[in-house]
Amino acid sequence: MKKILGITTLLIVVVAATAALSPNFLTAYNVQNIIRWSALFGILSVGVAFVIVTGGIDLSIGSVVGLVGCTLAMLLNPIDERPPGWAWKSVFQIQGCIAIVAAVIWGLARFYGRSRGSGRRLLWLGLAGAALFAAGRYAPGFDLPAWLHLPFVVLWVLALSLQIGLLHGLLITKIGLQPFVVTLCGLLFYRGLTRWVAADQTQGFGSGFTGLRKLATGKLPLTDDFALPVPAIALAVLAILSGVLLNKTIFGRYMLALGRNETATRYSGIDTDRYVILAYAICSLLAGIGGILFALDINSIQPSGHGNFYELYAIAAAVLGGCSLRGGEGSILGVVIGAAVMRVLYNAINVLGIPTQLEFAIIGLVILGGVIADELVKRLAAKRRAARQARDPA
Amino acid sequence: MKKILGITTLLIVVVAATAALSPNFLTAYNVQNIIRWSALFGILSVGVAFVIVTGGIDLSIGSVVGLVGCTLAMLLNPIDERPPGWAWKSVFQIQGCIAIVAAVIWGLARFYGRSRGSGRRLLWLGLAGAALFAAGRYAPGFDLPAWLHLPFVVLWVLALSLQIGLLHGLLITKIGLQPFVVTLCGLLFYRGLTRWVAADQTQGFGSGFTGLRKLATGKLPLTDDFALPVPAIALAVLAILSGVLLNKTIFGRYMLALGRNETATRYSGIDTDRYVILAYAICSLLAGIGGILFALDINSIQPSGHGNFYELYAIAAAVLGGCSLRGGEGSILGVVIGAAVMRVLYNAINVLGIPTQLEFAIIGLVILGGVIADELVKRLAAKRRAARQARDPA
Amino acid sequence: GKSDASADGKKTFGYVTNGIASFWVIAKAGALAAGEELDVDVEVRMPGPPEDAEQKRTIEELLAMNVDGIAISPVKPDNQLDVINEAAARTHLITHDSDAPGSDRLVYIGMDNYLAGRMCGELVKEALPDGGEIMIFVGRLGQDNADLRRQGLIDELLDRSMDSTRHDKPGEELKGDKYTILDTRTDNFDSAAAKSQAEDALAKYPDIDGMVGLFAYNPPAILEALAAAGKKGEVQVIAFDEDTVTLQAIEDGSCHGTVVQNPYRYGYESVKMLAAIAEGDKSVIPASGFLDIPARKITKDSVVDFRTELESLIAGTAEVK
Amino acid sequence: MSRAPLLEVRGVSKRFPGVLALDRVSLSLGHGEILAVIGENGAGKSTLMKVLAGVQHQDKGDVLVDGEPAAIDSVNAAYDRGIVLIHQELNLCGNLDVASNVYLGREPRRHGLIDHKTMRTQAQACIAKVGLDVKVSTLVERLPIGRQQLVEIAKALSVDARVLIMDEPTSSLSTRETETLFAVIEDLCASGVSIVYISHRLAEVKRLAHRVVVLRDGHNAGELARDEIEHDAMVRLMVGRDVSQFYARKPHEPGAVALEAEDIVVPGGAPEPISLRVHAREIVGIAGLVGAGRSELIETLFGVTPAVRGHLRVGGTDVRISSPKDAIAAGLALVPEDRKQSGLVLEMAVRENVSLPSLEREARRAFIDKRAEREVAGRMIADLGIKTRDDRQVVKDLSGGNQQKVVLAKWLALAPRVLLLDEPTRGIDIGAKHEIYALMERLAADGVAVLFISSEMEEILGISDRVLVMHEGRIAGELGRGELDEEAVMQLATGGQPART
Ligand SMILES: Nc1ncnc2c1ncn2[C@@H]1O[C@H](COP(=O)(O)OP(=O)(O)OP(=O)(O)O)[C@@H](O)[C@H]1O
Ligand SMILES: Nc1ncnc2c1ncn2[C@@H]1O[C@H](COP(=O)(O)OP(=O)(O)OP(=O)(O)O)[C@@H](O)[C@H]1O
Ligand SMILES: [Mg+2]
Ligand SMILES: [Mg+2]
Repeated sequence: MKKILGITTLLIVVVAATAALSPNFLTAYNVQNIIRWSALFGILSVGVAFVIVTGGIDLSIGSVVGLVGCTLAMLLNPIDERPPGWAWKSVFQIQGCIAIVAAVIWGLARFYGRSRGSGRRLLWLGLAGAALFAAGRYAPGFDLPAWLHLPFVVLWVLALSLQIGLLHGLLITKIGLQPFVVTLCGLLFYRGLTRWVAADQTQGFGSGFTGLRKLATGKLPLTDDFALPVPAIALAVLAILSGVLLNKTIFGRYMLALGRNETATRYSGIDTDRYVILAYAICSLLAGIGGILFALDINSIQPSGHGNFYELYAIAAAVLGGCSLRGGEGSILGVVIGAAVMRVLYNAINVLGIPTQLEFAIIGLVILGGVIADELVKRLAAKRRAARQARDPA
Repeated sequence: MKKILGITTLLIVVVAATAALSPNFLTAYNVQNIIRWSALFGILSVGVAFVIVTGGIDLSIGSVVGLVGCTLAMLLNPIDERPPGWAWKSVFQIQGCIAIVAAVIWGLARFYGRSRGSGRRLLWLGLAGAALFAAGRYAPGFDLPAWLHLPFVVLWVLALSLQIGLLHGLLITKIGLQPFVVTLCGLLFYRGLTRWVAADQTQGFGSGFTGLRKLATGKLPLTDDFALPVPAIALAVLAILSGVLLNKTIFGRYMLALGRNETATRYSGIDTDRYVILAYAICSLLAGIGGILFALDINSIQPSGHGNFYELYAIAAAVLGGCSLRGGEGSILGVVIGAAVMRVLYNAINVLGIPTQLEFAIIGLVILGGVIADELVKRLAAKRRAARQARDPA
Repeated sequence: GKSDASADGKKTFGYVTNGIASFWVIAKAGALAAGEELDVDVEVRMPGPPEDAEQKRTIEELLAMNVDGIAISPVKPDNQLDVINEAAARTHLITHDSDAPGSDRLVYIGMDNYLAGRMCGELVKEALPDGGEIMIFVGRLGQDNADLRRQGLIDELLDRSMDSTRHDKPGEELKGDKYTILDTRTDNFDSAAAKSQAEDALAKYPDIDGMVGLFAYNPPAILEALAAAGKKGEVQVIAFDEDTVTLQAIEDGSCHGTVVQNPYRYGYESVKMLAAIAEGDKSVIPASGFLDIPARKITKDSVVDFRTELESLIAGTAEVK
Repeated sequence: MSRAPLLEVRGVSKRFPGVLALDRVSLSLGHGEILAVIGENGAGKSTLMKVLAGVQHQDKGDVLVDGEPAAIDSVNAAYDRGIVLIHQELNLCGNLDVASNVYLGREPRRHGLIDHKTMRTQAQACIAKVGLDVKVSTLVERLPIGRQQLVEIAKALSVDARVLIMDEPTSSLSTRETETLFAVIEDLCASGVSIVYISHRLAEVKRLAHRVVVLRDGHNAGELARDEIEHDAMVRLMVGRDVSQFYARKPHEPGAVALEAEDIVVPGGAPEPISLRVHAREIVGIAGLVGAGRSELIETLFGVTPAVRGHLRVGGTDVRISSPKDAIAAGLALVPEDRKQSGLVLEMAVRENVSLPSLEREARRAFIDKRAEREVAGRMIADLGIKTRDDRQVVKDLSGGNQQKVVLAKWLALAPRVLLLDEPTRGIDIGAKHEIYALMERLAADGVAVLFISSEMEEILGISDRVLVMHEGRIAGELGRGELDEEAVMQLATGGQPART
């Protein structure tokens, strides 16, 4: 709990100060908005927290948000006419490619003695990929019944983001590349992909899919004048699951351990690669979920811009929340609060009528101040402890 | 030299392929442009290479490029009327603030026993800062003679970027913050600062300062149909200096050493903090030089956009060029070639008429391919070495 | 001697936008359509941020390809004169969508952003006949289309004289005798930021009267925010460009009106003009050096026709693609 | 003597969160004297030396050089006074070559630039002195840990020091390297250099030291003049009770074959296949010179660097071991050579380190059973007498010996069938050593097969039922209990044929 003390204080201070300065800050309407945005960005931050705990980093989050949002909108609400079953077919082809790529990476890894996956499994993966691709390429197109189409699409984009994460994990563990590099390439690649599949046309859900969009824009009325935005619930659930995973299960423990010392963890008979991959998978999956919600909320997805820089906000929030980029440290609750702090700041700047130009400057300063304070407090605490022990050695 | 073999091959392959596919690629005009852009980005990459060698990272480069470019243009060619001597005065005030901030950081560091700088020096720094600020605030404004104004301004923006680097170094070594965090805050802060000082108005040199702008746009005719862009010369000089610094002097040696094992280096009686700070100073200074050249070349500096993402290009180039983000490895020549590869790719994509949407996707793929190949080659070499050792153990 | 731009010996023209947006996808359709019609190749380039730097690179690359002409929509003409003039010296160069006064461009095809801004102001006046407080939302300031539209809007609302060189700093409140411009909010082309900016504005000024979105994606973002706040219809929305959401909103009355340009014709006319000039026929160039493709005000009564017109173009896009 | 002692420590105290590492410690060092500082793990030896070398700063007390109070507040300050420390843990930059490491911080320069040529030649001389036979252009990370230790020593020798402090320099060296080192030490002090020598190998101390200072729990526990230096005397001062010099073990009947390696080829090792078998209830030692390939062999058995070829059988059944996970599943356990790197997660608590391998076993459906975890950790701490505040203490803050006990605790919690140990008593005090021997003993008695690497002759001779001697990656020979003696081992280790058999 001590870990999140600092960030919580920061949050309270900012909120109190803004509330004191502006009557419009603590209105139900404004608070609901802040909560919604915090939830949306919080989901991304929780995801990246896992990667950071393992001592890695993920710069591709923003691009994944863009890719997922765009493909979701395109598959559900294509702008121009498409042949029947094009959705199916393209999905199959993409899936095929991914499977083949994964198989290749694995093969390389095995060849260079980095991996232990049995050769047969690998072959199957490759073949399955090829088959899938062929099916997508040459099978006659037929359309899904509408009621199936929606869940299928949603599940698929989630699967896609999951696979992206797995791919990152594979490249990092099996080929031994540096997370920063792999995900930097991801940042560029997925952005390009998005622009290409969407042909640079802004995507959206028009005025339809109101039901689905409630996931992002809906509210649960709590009192007669305050309603809880649905994304907040999504975040709550995800955060609790993540918290349990990180602190109560062996998976989390292994991630924390290998984040500190990968060798020692492997020597303890733990297949560290597996847990690194898991971390990246979780991160991208949450980026995917976030991406869906962002898309549904904004309803206007520009292939070239949607999600730009989000990874940096996510990482900043995670760091504010007490994750150490050196790995092995992190608290989900802290990360969530960190995300909230950032959104409150954005909102406060506007509600207080501070020139938008200063937005970035202020955010930057506050983050810096936060981490500095945190560091100094830590030091002070250490000093105190030493002093106390000096007085009564026991 | 083995380190840069891979990247050089990559460069040659890309050039050859493009030349084969398009007659317009190897025209003097196009080659000159590629060289100019490579030089501009190369300067940034060389800078970040130093930071990477020490095991750090600098995400603020793009924002520094923006800040430097904007202030340069504003001081030389203010859009709206300013009172006499405003340039002086504002410069003084900013300098004052910086000095004071530095003094404070130092003070904190000393208080928490992280630094050994003498207390008096610190006091002087603070007082000097205060004096400078006061001077700027209250001194009567007077204008410099034109012939002095230009060099003064140029030197000052360079000094500014240098100080930014020093500040990063201080925060990282004396307060013990993580480079990623510090420079991420920098990325946000300097961007906001730029937008604020320029009030979001795009800055430029209009049609004046042709002499100065020759620094970026000028060419030295070599043959009667090929001329070498001036920035290339700048890069050459900087790269050679950097190469010597990194490989032939103790400064570089210590950076390499501490990049791999900071403790061991400190135990060897080396004041590692100093060299870390030096690395960040060099990085930001080169970012500043690059920023000036970019501004002069493009002659249109959008406060909110100018330089966005440049840090990522710079880092990517450095990594392509054989720098390991784990620290302790790097070759300046490789980095320069890495930057060239990226620019050639951009150019090739367009000259070949490949849809621009794919630009990012292709860049991403090539970088990834490059590092994968590099990694696998390394492994193969290691395998060979082991085998040889086995044959004749001695 | 501009011969081998494309292998098949066809003439090739570069069409350079000032960014990446759906708006430009329509223009692209127009350009490609003209290309089909006149049997010439068209290289459409949409530079990403930072647009001014990217435009310079793009032009260089097109010149390297020996294109027979370039049409560009300069981001910040005053600062890009040398690039533009260099291009004009090496090939036929025209501007579209936003002009480069004082450059060597042969002709400007498009409308006047400042006038468009004033049109937008007129729409505001229609929507709020007895005045009120409004807020401006735009992707980014510092590029001509944004600055001029904003200035036009402000000048119209404050009943100032025609002067596109004026500049009111963002961030300070502008009071006229009827209308007050509370602030201008930017979002760096991030639709999420655009939406939250709108929400924050509603939070800060609960009784704001009008919200104006100057870039295509701003009005939809504003409408989203209003819908969520349950203020649809209460607050007047005045839009720019022809996003489908915007048009829908105009039809069902939650948006008063929008100022539309004609990107399709920008593309079409640009290529047509370039083709003619490249064939040596300078007669197509109007004496004024300005081929006006005026902006139009679209309101509830004109929206349906416009929509149908647009859809035919979009269809065009599809078949060209 | 009338001259003031070269170096004098007066009432130095140093506190770390949780422990009083040094409590008013005093000692003095004469010119050309070899002073041995001994004490149990955690006695404060390294801390004291770090203070002298300016790496850490005392809270109280003074250090005097030539009778003058000296404020040694940085490594350079120490260098200036001619005080050089060879750290207990390796401190080298793997990405630099041997020469650069030797001269790190003191590079010879010619007009501003590093003079590589002189540096190389001088470095070559330095490493020759300590008997390291590598090119100075070799990257240090390519050297096995033993060699790296030699580089570390060469580095210290390259400074012309007045006081040379060696903190367990031989902990990863074997007899031959140790002898070379002793030769160096002796002619150093002949030329007037003073040596402070720290070791847990009391035989070495007896052989070298002119005087012995004993620390216990951070304070002076006594001092022995040259003629009083006797094993028992030292032990009594260190531990406070008697511990017999040679570990008396009772041989017991080997059981069935527990571990059998057939024609395995070690990657990067010698091309010839290696075969060996270890029986239940048997303790087999592996002897050899540094770089003989012992660690590599044992790591191959444990699946860290999977064998290129060959079969492994555990308890008679074939097993495919291609990762530590497999090895552990098959009932193997490894106490690695480098505990900082491979043994422990230094920043984690004792409890979490101990439970790491057994977590999965104890877990209920992937959920950690914290109670069981605490219980196991508590038991192990008690069993092995680990000196720690509590089971939530961070392992990093434990002394070397206690860290090693934590590593052992990890594995004992798993009750393995075959226990592999690589230099299990490296840097461990006599008391702890005997506890560990007793432990190996106990395990063997319980039917565990024990295979251990050691570079310490007494250990090899003392507790092995059987000894395998390695030379240049091959098993040069095997010695049964009967034929075990020092020169037989050395014969094989250096490539000669055993005298008898
Ligand atoms: N950096 C540190 N932080 C906290 N405690 C420490 C630190 N370094 C050492 N200690 C504690 O100080 C005491 C003395 O440690 P030291 O390393 O000096 O013992 P030692 O005599 O060298 O033991 P060994 O023979 O195992 O090396 C130990 O209890 C150890 O836990
Ligand atoms: N002179 C040398 N230079 C470089 N590498 C060497 C040299 N001698 C041996 N090696 C490498 O070291 C390996 C053996 O190192 P290893 O640490 O396993 O030996 P060891 O017997 O365990 O020594 P230690 O007692 O240090 O553990 C050899 O297989 C070889 O690859
Ligand atoms: Mg010690
Ligand atoms: Mg070994």
